[in-house]
Amino acid sequence: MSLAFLALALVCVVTASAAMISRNLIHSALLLVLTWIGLAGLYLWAGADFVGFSQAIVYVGGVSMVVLFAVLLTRRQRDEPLVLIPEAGVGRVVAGLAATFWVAALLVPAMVVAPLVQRAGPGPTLTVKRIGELLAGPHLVAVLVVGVILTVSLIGALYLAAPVTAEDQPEWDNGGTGRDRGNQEEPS
Amino acid sequence: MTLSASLLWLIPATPLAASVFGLFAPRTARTLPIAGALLGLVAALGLSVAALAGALVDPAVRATSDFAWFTFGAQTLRLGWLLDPLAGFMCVLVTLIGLLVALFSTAYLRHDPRIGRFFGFLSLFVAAMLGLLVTNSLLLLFICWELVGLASYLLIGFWYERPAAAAAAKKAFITTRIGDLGFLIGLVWLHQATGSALFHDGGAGALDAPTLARLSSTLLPGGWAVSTAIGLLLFVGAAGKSGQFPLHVWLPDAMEGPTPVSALIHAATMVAAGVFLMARVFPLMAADQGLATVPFHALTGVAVIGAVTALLGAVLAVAQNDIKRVLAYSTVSQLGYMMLAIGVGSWVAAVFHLITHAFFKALLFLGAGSVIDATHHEQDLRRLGGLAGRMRVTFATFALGTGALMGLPFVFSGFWSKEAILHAAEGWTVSHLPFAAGLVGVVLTAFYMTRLVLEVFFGKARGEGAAHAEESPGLMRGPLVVLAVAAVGLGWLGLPNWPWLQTRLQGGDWPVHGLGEGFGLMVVSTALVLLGIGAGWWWYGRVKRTDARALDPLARSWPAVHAALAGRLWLDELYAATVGRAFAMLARVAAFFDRWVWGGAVEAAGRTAETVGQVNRAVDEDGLNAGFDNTSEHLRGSGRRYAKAQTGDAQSYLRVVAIGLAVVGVLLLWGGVR
Amino acid sequence: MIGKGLLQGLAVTARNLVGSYHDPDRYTTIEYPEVKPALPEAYRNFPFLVAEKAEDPLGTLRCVACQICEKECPPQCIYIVMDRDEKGKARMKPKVFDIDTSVCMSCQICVEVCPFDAIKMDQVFEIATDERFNALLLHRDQLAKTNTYFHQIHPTEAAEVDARLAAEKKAAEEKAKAAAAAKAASAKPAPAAPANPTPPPAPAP
Amino acid sequence: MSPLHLCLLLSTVLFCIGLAAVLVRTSAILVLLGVELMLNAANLNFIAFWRYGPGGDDTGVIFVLFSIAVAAAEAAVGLALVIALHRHRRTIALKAANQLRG
Amino acid sequence: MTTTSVPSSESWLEVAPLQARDALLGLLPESLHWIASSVLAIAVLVGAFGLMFAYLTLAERKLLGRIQNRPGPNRTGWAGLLQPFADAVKALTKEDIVPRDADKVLHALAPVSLVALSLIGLAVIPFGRHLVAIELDAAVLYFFAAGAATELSIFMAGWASRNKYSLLAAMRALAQLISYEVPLLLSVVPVVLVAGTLSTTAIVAAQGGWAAGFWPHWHVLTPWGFSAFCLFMIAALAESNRSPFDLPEAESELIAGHLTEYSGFKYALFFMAEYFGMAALSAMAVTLFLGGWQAPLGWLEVLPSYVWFAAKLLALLAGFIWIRATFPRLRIDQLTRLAWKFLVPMALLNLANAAFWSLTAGWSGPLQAVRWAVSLAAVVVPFLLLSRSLFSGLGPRVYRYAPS
Repeated sequence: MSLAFLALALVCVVTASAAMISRNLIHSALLLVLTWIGLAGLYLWAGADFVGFSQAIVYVGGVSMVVLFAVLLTRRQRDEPLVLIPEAGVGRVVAGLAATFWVAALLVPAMVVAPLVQRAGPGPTLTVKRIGELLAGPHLVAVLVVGVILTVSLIGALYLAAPVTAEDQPEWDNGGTGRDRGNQEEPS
Repeated sequence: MTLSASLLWLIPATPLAASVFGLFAPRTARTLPIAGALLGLVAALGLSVAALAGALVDPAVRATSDFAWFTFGAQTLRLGWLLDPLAGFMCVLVTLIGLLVALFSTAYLRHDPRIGRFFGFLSLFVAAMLGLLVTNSLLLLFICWELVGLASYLLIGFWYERPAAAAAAKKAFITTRIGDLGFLIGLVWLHQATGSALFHDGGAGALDAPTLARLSSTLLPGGWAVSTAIGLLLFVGAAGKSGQFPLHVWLPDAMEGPTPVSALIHAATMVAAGVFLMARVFPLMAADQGLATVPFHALTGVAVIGAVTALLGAVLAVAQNDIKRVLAYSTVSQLGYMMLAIGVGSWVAAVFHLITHAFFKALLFLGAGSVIDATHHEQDLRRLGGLAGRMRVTFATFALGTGALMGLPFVFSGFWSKEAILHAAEGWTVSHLPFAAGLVGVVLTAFYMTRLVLEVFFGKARGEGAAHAEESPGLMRGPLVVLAVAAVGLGWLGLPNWPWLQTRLQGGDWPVHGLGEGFGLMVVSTALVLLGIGAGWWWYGRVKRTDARALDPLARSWPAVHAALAGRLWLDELYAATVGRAFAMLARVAAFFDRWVWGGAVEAAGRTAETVGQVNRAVDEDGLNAGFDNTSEHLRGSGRRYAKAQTGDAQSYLRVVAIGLAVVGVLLLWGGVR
Repeated sequence: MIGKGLLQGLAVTARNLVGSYHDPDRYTTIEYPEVKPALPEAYRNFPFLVAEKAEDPLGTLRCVACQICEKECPPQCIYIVMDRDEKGKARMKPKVFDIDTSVCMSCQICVEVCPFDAIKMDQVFEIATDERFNALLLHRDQLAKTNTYFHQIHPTEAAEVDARLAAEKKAAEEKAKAAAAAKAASAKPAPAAPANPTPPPAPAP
Repeated sequence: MSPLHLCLLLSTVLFCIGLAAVLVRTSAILVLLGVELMLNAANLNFIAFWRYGPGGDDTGVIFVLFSIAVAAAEAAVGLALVIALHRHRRTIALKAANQLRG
Repeated sequence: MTTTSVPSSESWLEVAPLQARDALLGLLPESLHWIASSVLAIAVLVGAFGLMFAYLTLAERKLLGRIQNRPGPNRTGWAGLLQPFADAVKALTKEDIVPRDADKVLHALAPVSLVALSLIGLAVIPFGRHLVAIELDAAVLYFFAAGAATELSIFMAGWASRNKYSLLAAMRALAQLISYEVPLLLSVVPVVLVAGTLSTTAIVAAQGGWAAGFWPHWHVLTPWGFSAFCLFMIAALAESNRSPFDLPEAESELIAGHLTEYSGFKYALFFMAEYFGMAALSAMAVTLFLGGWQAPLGWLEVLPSYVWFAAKLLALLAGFIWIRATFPRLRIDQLTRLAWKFLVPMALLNLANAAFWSLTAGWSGPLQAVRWAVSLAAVVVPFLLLSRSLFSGLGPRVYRYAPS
């Protein structure tokens, strides 16, 4: 197997496990970004350039920002610091790990046993034009549906996250209307 | 300009559209409905003339234009319009007389607040009548037939505030309805037998030769030909509408309606519808003529009924004291004549007489109307008299009408048309009864008409209405004059030596023979007319009654007979006694059944259901529930226990999912569950 | 139109950029160390002592150490010691004339009060030194500068001063001549009250 | 161990790491990150099969594109929920969100 | 440099760089060629753009000076030519202070990652007819993927300084960057739509040739192209934190924004990254809109292609500086409102416009004028409507004085 694949795989696994273990949320988020970059590299290595770059744009550009903003917005913790294995939850940790073990126990042997039709030699080439034709052709409906999903979910997310009630709103911004908050008592 | 068959529907459509103004206009509207009606009639007249011109181009051909009304399943019901000389002449007749009557009634009903509605009904009637005339389908004819019946009910009962008028309208409607029942059965039977609702459909129509041959050849159990049975049933409908013997009682009472209505509907057009129907379906009626084996021929029935009606009508007309009732009974008798003519096989003579009769009977009725209007609604002969001097034009036109009705020789149209009927009756091989009845009828007609003229126009004005009467306004006199001209002139269209009308109607050749050939019959009938006039003068002309309450001269000579005739041979009472009581009894039986038999059953069912309900509740309450309650209690307990498993902690759920996935996976892969 | 303001702005800066290459009154930067700035005549910095002759500035100082300026100086930053010969007679010249430039606020009062136009304001602004205290204390020899230099830096004022001095000298000479004449005339009469000595010796320019 | 197997092994490992995180960690955001990781592992599978599979069919790549897009939307909504949860409960521990129970 | 074959037909100047490369590669064994060529490419790129960065800072200060009627740096070397190196020395020698409880790893990683990400974007830009580092099929997407990651570094910088203000400033900078990434990408889509491909070399090739002998096929010279170019430049300005949008590191705002806790070489790295970002975006603008290395006129082809690319790039950078000299800074809400309410709608409309343009490519003769007119209207009309509705309130400030 090529050196690049092993390197990238190593990067992904290490950063992923570090991300999941680390106590500092920001660190785990940034480590996960590294995992995503590793994955993008893997896609490039596999020859799917377009997917690699879109993974870079969407995850590294977009999702990471959302995660980091979420982490920052939820900083004012009232209760216990982020401990990896809280004493109250030991049972949960063990049960969780057991479940994961069982799933792994299912996947790995299944993979080994499964008769996989392999194709030697260089991987298929995939040009952007080909992807364009596929997206605009058989998968056009899917593209439209994904468009709708994105719009709806983002508007929903906005509605959920944005502080709607008056007291949540920061002082200087009264809904961006520029109205002076002085006369708050007049019926809106 | 000729009107093609496909545009025939315009003729009934225009007055129908005009009727909308009258029917849906606000109650007090005047000018709009009147103008609408008149315009509708003028348009219909124009179209009818065009249609007639079209038909006369080639009288033999029957131009039809059919359309599919609606389809149910595989079959489509096709109706259509038919244009032939018969329809053409009848359309012109109806629209012309309708127009004249409409003009007359604008003056006659000028004080009536609901004149707008009157003209609405009038247009509706004319539309229905025209629809009936130009249709090529018996079903469409039946539809228009019903509409005409409705219009006549509305018009008879126009002054509905008078109970007599309302009763008369109901009576007219019910009796014609009885006739229509026969018509309906005949219609359905014909449709079932021939499979087509059309008269002439290129050979497949009900009246086309092949189907008629088939009909007349199929025999009923009693040996009757199917066509005979259907013919007679249709004749029952025609009898109802045209006031033939058993069903004529409604016509005299229909005089309760305004006089123009009587003129148009109960003289010229509607009552003629029955005769027109017979003329239209004549091939069907005559289909069984040739078959000797058939015990009874439809046409013989028609002829017998026609003769009886002609005689009865004439006899009853003699003893009536109301001017319009005399004319009503005269119409009944004349219709009898027409049916008699059809019965003896000459539908052309019947139609000829129908046309001439329509004109002079309309003239007589309008004349009577003019008299009634002038004498402030005085209709009783006993209180009229001496109007000749005051109402010159009315008297002159009325005299001409009377001449035409009686059949004064050579000059008047009535003479020629009645002559044609008598000629046909004379030649009838089956029996001479109709011919004899016809002759007696001629005498009686002459008698009661002279009585009428003498009583109304001569002698001394016996009522104060008659005393102050003046000639009626120009709008009433105009139509009278036109009708008078027609009453005189129309006869010349059907002379034996120049049968213009007959050849057109027959669509083929009509035997032309000189005046000499039927001259004998003419001399006899003229003699009879003179005899009648003489008798009339004898009783009523010689000694003029001066006092309204004086006894009728005829009553003085034959009191019993006169009393019987005045009482209209108590036919109404007879009907009431027989049919009336029978129905009453039938109604009582139905009421009994309804209340006790069905009512009882429903009552019983209701009560049993109630008891069953109570029993059920009892069993359910203490029987089953106890059982259910504790089991459900048991269930709720276990339910609560399981609820605890739902901890609300997302991750515990995920764990279960993961383990479940693993277990299922393992089973699928290695459990051998292939 | 939204863009109009932006474009106008860009046009202004562009005009400025192009203009700076050829329009003298746009590109007014003086690259200082190489090009000395043309100081305005009235500019003043710290005072200096006017000397008549360039070859012996200290000898020909106009200052007579009358210490008026030392007394009048608001921050008292002038220190004068009269030059006395061995017998203690005033030589009408300062032996020590120190100005502490770290204190001097260049108010020009000393110039106004000096009756002998001996002290004028200098235009030297490059006086940065590498030593905080002594270097800022200017001594007599650093302060002495010739009248020609004075003419360079304050031409109008210098010319005016010279004109006045010349006029005074001429008046003094005429008076002296008149006095001499009078004295000659009165030589004959008994010697009158002695004329008090006219003040400063007016050295020839 | 053919290259395809290696790829699948890698994606399985990543998947299990993600699953473990989801099951073990208490912080909602970390659980979401775990889910994100699991999704990415799946994507890797698709690309692996596209690269080494019988080939000729690119739907795997298209599927990955759509899955990336939808995962982004899912992340956004998930985190919005977390923020909303935080606004009301002042914590983002999963323990705090257990009102929906029997 | 991709190992394309060396066509002999062109002028020797054109192929000089390739020949030089082959000569150098010749020295090494065949096996090492691929790594050698990429290393060479990297060296050339970093060298060229490093030098350009240096002299860009100088040019900026000189131009700003000139515009403000002052000479600009002229002490170091003749007319200030050595100034950049002086700055470099200063940056190196300055003490690098790191806050005590800063997140050391992230604090160091931020500037490095920012510079790296800004630079890798340059790999796909065709500097000359054969001078493109990597020939990628989805080159434009690669460029913007690299661009999208820069926000991460800014966050790291802001967060790692453990300083409330720098974190807040980082958030505002991110808001700005994210708001402007959308119009940036949207304004590129029309070019991709018309050119029909994502690979930069193909896009430049698509802009070759001249209509009627003098009018080059550059995208900027089409109505939708010009509108997209303006949108792209505005977004590029914001994306690289320049002039009217330099909120993050403006002195008058939150101190030095997310760079407050940085000093010495890390601070210089941030500036280097900013200039690289600016250069990369301008290079992409040249590639997409100004016809890359295409010469403006037929007979100007005599000059080698990379000269034209350099000329256009420098022109754009001069434009950047010029804008910096002119426009006042935008407030954070004005900035985001401009992005979301003006640039994004215009970009979307422009997309439709480009679609119309590509659909009507076949028109010729009089129809050509119609096509131009419609496309022009599709740009101007929305611009006027949108600007009137959005910025109607603005105008010269009206001062109200107290009644005397």
